Amino acid sequence: MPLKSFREAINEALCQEMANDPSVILIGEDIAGGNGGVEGAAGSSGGMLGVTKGLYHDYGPERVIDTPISESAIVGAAAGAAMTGLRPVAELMFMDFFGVCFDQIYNQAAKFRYMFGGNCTTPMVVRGMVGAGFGSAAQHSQALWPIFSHIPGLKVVLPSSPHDAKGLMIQAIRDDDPVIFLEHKVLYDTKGEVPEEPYAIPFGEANITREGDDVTIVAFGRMVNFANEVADKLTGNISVEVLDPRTTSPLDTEVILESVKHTGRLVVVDEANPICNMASEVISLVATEALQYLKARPIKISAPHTPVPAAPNLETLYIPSKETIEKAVANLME
Amino acid sequence: MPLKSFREAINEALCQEMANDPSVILIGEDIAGGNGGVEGAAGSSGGMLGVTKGLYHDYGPERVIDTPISESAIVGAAAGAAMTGLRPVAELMFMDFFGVCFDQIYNQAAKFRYMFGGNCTTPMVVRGMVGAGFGSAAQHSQALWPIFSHIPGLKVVLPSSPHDAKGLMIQAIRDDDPVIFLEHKVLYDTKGEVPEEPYAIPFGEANITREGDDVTIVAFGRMVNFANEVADKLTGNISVEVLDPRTTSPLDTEVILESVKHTGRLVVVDEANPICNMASEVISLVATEALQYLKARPIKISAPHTPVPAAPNLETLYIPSKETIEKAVANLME
Amino acid sequence: MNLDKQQLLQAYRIMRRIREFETRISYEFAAGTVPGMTHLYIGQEAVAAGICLTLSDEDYIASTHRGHGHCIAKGCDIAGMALELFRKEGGLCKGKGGSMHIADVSKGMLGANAIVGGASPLACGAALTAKTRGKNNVAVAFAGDGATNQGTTFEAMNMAVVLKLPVIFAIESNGYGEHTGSGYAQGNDLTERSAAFGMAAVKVDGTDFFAVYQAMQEAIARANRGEGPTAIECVAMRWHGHFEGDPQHYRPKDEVKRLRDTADPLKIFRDKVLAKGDLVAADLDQLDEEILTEVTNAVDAALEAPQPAPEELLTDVYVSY
Amino acid sequence: MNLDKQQLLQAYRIMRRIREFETRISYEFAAGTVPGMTHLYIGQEAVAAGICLTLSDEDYIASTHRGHGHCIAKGCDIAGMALELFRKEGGLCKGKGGSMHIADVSKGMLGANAIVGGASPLACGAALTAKTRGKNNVAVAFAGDGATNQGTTFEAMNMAVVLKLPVIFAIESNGYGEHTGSGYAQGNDLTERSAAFGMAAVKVDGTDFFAVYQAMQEAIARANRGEGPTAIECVAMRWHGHFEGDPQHYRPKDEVKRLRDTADPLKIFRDKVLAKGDLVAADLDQLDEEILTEVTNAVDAALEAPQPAPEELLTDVYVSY
Ligand SMILES: Cc1ncc(C[n+]2csc(CCOP(=O)(O)OP(=O)(O)O)c2C)c(N)n1
Ligand SMILES: Cc1ncc(C[n+]2csc(CCOP(=O)(O)OP(=O)(O)O)c2C)c(N)n1
Ligand SMILES: [Mg+2]
Ligand SMILES: [Mg+2]
Repeated sequence: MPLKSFREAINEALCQEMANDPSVILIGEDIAGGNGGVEGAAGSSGGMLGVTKGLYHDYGPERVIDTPISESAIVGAAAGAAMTGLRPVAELMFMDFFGVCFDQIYNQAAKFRYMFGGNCTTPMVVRGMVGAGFGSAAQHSQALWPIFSHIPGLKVVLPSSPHDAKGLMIQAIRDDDPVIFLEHKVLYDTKGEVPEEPYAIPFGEANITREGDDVTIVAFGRMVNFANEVADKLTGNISVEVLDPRTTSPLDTEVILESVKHTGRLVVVDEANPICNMASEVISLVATEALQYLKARPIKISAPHTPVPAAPNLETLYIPSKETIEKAVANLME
Repeated sequence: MPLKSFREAINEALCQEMANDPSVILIGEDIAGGNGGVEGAAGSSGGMLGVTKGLYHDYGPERVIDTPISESAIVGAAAGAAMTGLRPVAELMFMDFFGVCFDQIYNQAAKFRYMFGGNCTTPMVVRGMVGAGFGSAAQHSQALWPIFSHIPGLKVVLPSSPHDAKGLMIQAIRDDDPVIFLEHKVLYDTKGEVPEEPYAIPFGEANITREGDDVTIVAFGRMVNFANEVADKLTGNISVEVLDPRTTSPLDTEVILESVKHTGRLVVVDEANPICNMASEVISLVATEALQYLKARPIKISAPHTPVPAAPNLETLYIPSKETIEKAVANLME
Repeated sequence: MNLDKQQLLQAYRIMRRIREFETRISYEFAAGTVPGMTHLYIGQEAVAAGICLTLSDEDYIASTHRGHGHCIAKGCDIAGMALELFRKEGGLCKGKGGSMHIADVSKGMLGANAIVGGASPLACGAALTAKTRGKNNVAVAFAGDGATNQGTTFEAMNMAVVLKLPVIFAIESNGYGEHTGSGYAQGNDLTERSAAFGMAAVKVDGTDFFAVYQAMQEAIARANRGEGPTAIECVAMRWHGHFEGDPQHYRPKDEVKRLRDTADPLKIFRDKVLAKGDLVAADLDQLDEEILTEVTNAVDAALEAPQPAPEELLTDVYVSY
Repeated sequence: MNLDKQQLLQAYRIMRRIREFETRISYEFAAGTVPGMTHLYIGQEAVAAGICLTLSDEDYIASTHRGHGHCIAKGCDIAGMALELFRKEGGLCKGKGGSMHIADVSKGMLGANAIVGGASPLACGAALTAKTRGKNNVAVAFAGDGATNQGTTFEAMNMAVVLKLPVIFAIESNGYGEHTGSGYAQGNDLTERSAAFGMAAVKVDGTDFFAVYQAMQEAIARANRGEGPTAIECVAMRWHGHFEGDPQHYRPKDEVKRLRDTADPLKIFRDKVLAKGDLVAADLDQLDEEILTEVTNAVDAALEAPQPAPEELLTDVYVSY
């Protein structure tokens, strides 16, 4: 199977779904790029990080739509288009920009179906970068999935591998509900096997990336890779099961509960800030549903309750580390 | 002591702090009201729900500033004024409107201190209504405190009584950090004893509204009153301790842990939507820090993962009920 | 203007329906039977009628918190509307939306909106659908004068110009935003401000159906020629308070009386068509009667209708779970 | 214009500092020593200098992602800036902000801002402080041409007019927003669009220090008279890419060469003052040399400086915990 980067995998998903369904359009800033520049430049950018590269040339200005720097208008236009028959994929570039347009996401797109008693669908995707690790500092490095996951009506996707990124993006586009699709910027250049043909990965189905008997690690996004490395390193010593929920909403509570019932020990790793995050959610789930199976206190590993610092050494300390995960697993076995 | 309504208590806090400190100003839509209307009408509204009533007459247009319907400009202006020496109290009317201005709250006001390495303070308050129960439907009834509590740099206040509303508002205004002050609309007309003189209630100190030995209920905002009623009703049968954290950020983890260590049983009641909410946070806290003290599975009581429905009968079902709380407490004792 | 008799009757029907429906709702509100908040449209009927009269179900409107008039003008069922306002089973939104979220997407009515300025970006999206599909449809963004100060409205105006979207911004200058006079909250004339985005913009008398209608015809023609958006500022004061129950201290004492006497859109319409001889009084009187019956039946039935089933709390959050 | 020799030297000092500082940063970026993203200001020096020259520490500016020039012009310490860009201990923000969040509130520099359009509401707030205290100070909101399409900018403009705030909107029309030509993204001329909010608005040559300075003097006078905000659109193209490393496919091949030849703000300034005899070449040459040393020392020291202490991760989130 061909090796592709996370970035290429998303690009391929977008490209295949656009080929497959003429109602799929892309809208955002510089997703074509070069509009209004020198002749022939239109399409030369393909997104600030190249995720939409080439799509303008394949599908033209009617379907790859560059906009002014107006996120409320971008997301609102996507929502309005989705209500009326298109399947827009709106790009926010850095998800951190959701603060200027959250109303259109959370009060509008997410609520139409319920407020209108089911008389419309809003099949749209809002995609953008998340995560620390690139030195992008406080306003360009946030995790934010806890906020999106809190909102009823939104589905929230957080892929950890190129393979999942493609399959989840295809599902996101085909899904009839509004989907928040979060791309960890540090993963863009990671490579993995990605089948050529289109495939959809259903939402709400966790991936068991490592099977094990002693400790369950539930990890999100980039942290799945850290957890896998720890599991591999400990092989022979401690048998670690790693779960990648892939979507934080809906969350695969069944697989999580089953795993914890089997291992009796739980570590949850969430790069997000710690208060009301997915780690809290998973631990609360296990405590309320499977308390008696727990052989030890569950351990929560998250970023601290601070913004993301600019200094590289501080940023490294900010992000949950493999060492911390390993230590937590070891502690649970004492 | 005089009986005052929740609404009057907040008004009094605003009024006393404005008298006390000329750098306190109010800014928002219709907080004076009547500007641009018939002569002499300015100040006639005092906020959509009358919370700022009279303040325009006492402090004039320079300190009670009506604005266009432009929440980003309102909150941003408050943040900019706070950085430069004022202590603004911005009103968002319904907190549900935070979606059009969240960037100015979460990327700007909340982060300045950290991003700028401590070289500024941002002493401002953003206040507004929260909560269901008034038939205001999906876009005017949300809880939202989990989202604000997730953000490092924000302090989040959720008073449950007139007494606390006054003391917490005074603290909010005097506090040097940005504070989100959430007023439950259903509480506005509740009355309670409120001392005449100004007093500040420190943040992060839970109020033990009922002492007990069998079950701990941690409840937020309006739910504190429900929990108190349940505790009173069960007196003699089951001894219930009720904790009102008063601020969701900072959260008084100490008192919560102590109480659970004493009772061994926990119910958390949060009117917010269930995913990544404060109930999850408290249960996760207890599971990670005091697992061995738990005699039974903790119970989480929240609104369902849906928007707030308009129909009164559905809205009543949406809001956690006293019956559900009572049943949970009873179940824990079985 | 080339309106035939049927169209004139339809224009009047819309306006009378709005007036009758809301008059009854106002009465019911005072009686305590309407849950939640309600913002009435009375006084602005000619705007909804003039904007919506020639739109088809494939044309879209995105509305405001003051949305009943837009609903009626866009052809939403009165009985379904009444059920929705009382939040009953069978309402347009199954009783889950209420006055501020009433919608019928099948009729091209994309919803009232409790967020001021929320509608304009949505209208851009509906227009984008028409444009992407190569259809000659338009989308109307209704916005109060107050709403034009919201960032979303500005962004939508600029984006509509940039992408040449077939959007019509119907600005309803009704003199107030809540309890604040519009003059206080806007730094300049709204028609000028809209024009500065680079689109055609006109100010019309919003109590005159014909003025609104004509501006709308021109806007549609412009959109169909691929020239993008138009702003139509319609000046027509509201007669009721911001919401029902508003004591309206900010208002000149005699303002509403003056409006009723001199700025009644229905009366203005009636006088014009009768004077020109396009309709006779009997036509209109008959409609008045029909509509009174229609509204009475709709509201009476809604009052008696059952509440939504409890299971409805948990449905319609997602299409698939 | 009544600029004395000291002021002229100071104007040139600011511009030369920006040029020298950023030229070195560009070099360092290419060498891989600058963490994160960096957006350079070169080509726009006369804007920062013209806007900030006569501001005091009690006047405020709120800046953008392209903020180094504004910092320098507002009097921020170059050594502290260099430390901050390399994210080192002792940086203006202790290394926790970096290029896009550099700030020195004590100097009235309220921060670069990584959110496009984020600055304008903040400037309104700083102006509100001045107004509330009855002081004759102003606040400048810097905004790129692209940023003027953000709802926050529009809202701030309208609010500044309504509240008559002493805000100056310094719009930097540098031809692009990221990889998109500004002509694509704005439906109309920005000066006209700003004026339509009801404020004075002028367009000036942003490569000409004197043009910017004069417009600013008039804006300040207007603000001091209580007449509220002014928009100054300063036209000056950027010479570098959107960020360092940008391949700039969207740009005409010879554009930058043309700009260097014909639109160099420093050269334009030098030619003017020499021609008028206000300064002699030796004055400027000496400054050039001084500044080269100053910048070299600052950057060299910053490269060698230690990273922030690990404990810094957890400080400065709140004033009190
Ligand atoms: C974003 C937002 N801000 C504030 C409000 C509160 N609000 C409801 S209606 C209204 C006034 C709207 O004025 P205008 O747009 O002129 O419409 P009108 O009520 O006059 O029809 C306000 C401020 C809101 N619903 N949404
Ligand atoms: C709200 C928001 N949207 C998008 C971006 C990404 N972004 C960073 S700079 C930029 C272009 C800004 O253009 P302009 O305002 O003209 O400033 P210039 O870079 O030309 O100085 C964009 C879109 C952002 N940082 N914030
Ligand atoms: Mg109005
Ligand atoms: Mg630019």
